[in-house]
Amino acid sequence: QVSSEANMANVRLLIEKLQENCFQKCVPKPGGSLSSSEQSCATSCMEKYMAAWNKVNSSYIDRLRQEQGVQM
Amino acid sequence: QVSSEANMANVRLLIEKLQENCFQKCVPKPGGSLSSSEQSCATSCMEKYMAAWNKVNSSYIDRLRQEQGVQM
Amino acid sequence: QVSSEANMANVRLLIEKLQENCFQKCVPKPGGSLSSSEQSCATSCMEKYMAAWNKVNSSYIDRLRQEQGVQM
Amino acid sequence: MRRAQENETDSAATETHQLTQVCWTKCFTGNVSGSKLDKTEEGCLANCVNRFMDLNLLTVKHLNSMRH
Amino acid sequence: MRRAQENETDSAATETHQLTQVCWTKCFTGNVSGSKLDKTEEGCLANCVNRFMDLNLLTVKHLNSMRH
Amino acid sequence: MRRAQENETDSAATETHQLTQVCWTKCFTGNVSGSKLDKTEEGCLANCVNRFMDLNLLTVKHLNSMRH
Repeated sequence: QVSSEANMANVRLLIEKLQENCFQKCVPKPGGSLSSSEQSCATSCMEKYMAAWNKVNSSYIDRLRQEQGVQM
Repeated sequence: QVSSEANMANVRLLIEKLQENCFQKCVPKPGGSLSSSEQSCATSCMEKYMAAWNKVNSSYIDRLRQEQGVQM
Repeated sequence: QVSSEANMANVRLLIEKLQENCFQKCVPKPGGSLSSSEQSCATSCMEKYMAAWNKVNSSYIDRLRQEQGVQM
Repeated sequence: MRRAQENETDSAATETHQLTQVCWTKCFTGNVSGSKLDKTEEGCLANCVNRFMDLNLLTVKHLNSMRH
Repeated sequence: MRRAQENETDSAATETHQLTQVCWTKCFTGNVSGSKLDKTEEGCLANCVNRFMDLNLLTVKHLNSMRH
Repeated sequence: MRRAQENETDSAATETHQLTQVCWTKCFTGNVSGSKLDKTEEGCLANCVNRFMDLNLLTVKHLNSMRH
């Protein structure tokens, strides 16, 4: 259960950071509504950010294991 | 009382962020003293930052109420 | 003991921030290995960052004492 | 009712610090002068908050659609 | 063994948030398009993580050498 | 007396992390080389700390004047 709470916290933090980064990137000048190009940028961006998180996570774990000399 | 402690914490955090942002904006190259133009930039900046905080806060609360379908 | 724990936490935080700032400055485009110029930039950077921390710390303490009117 | 409103305001204040930082960077790019917000700055801040929240809704919707 | 692996993953996740932020800024400088990582982006992220950790090792080594 | 000084140093250290970040960005804009601070860097850091604290005093003074 602790593990699943930690997981929830992780997902929440991931979403929070994804929103900040994608707002930064896709909405340079906030107008009266979210334009369709801003929307498509935002959906691309959130999928990329999640994929980046996964890639960074697996690279990090691989590296830790390598440093510890553990063979997979 | 809890509410007023929360309020104090808010005011403290607001002042902290205001100082960081206004130092960033108004003192690009720190010299031997705070020049008069840096001082007048800083007082403008702090009033603007507080006004911005209030505007963001009220826009945020309005939006939350709108999403919850509550009529004022 | 409390003091030495606080000290450990400080050192850990200093190293963490030093790594982030020096990675930012010295590895603009991460390649397949850390080049020798990136390595020498990084060792300069970490020594400078620690020296900067010490200088900022002593300037800050001097100023606090000055404001409190305490003569050393 | 009174309490609920107070709590809303408290947690809103926490969120407001983050949003003010984000929108300050977007809406105050040049020199600051004067002590009041002008119309452009006010409009920019309101748009910034609302587009940020549009993007949050879009995120939730998109994440849900990816599960199916 | 199972537990150890879980803990590793949990603390790794915390570190991953920071590293993702650092490497996102380095590897996604232009417009984003498409929903999958392309080869360049994947390579950049892996390099970013590994060079960051090289730098961490270098730091520890250098700090130790300064003590003597 | 001894204790008071220790506590001052501890809380100063916390503030120092933030200030170092702010002043690092202002005073080290180009490439870094050499391992010691040069005179320009030292002066910039001292000025940065002191102007930051001038601005803090100004803020408190200005906020108080706005209440009346």
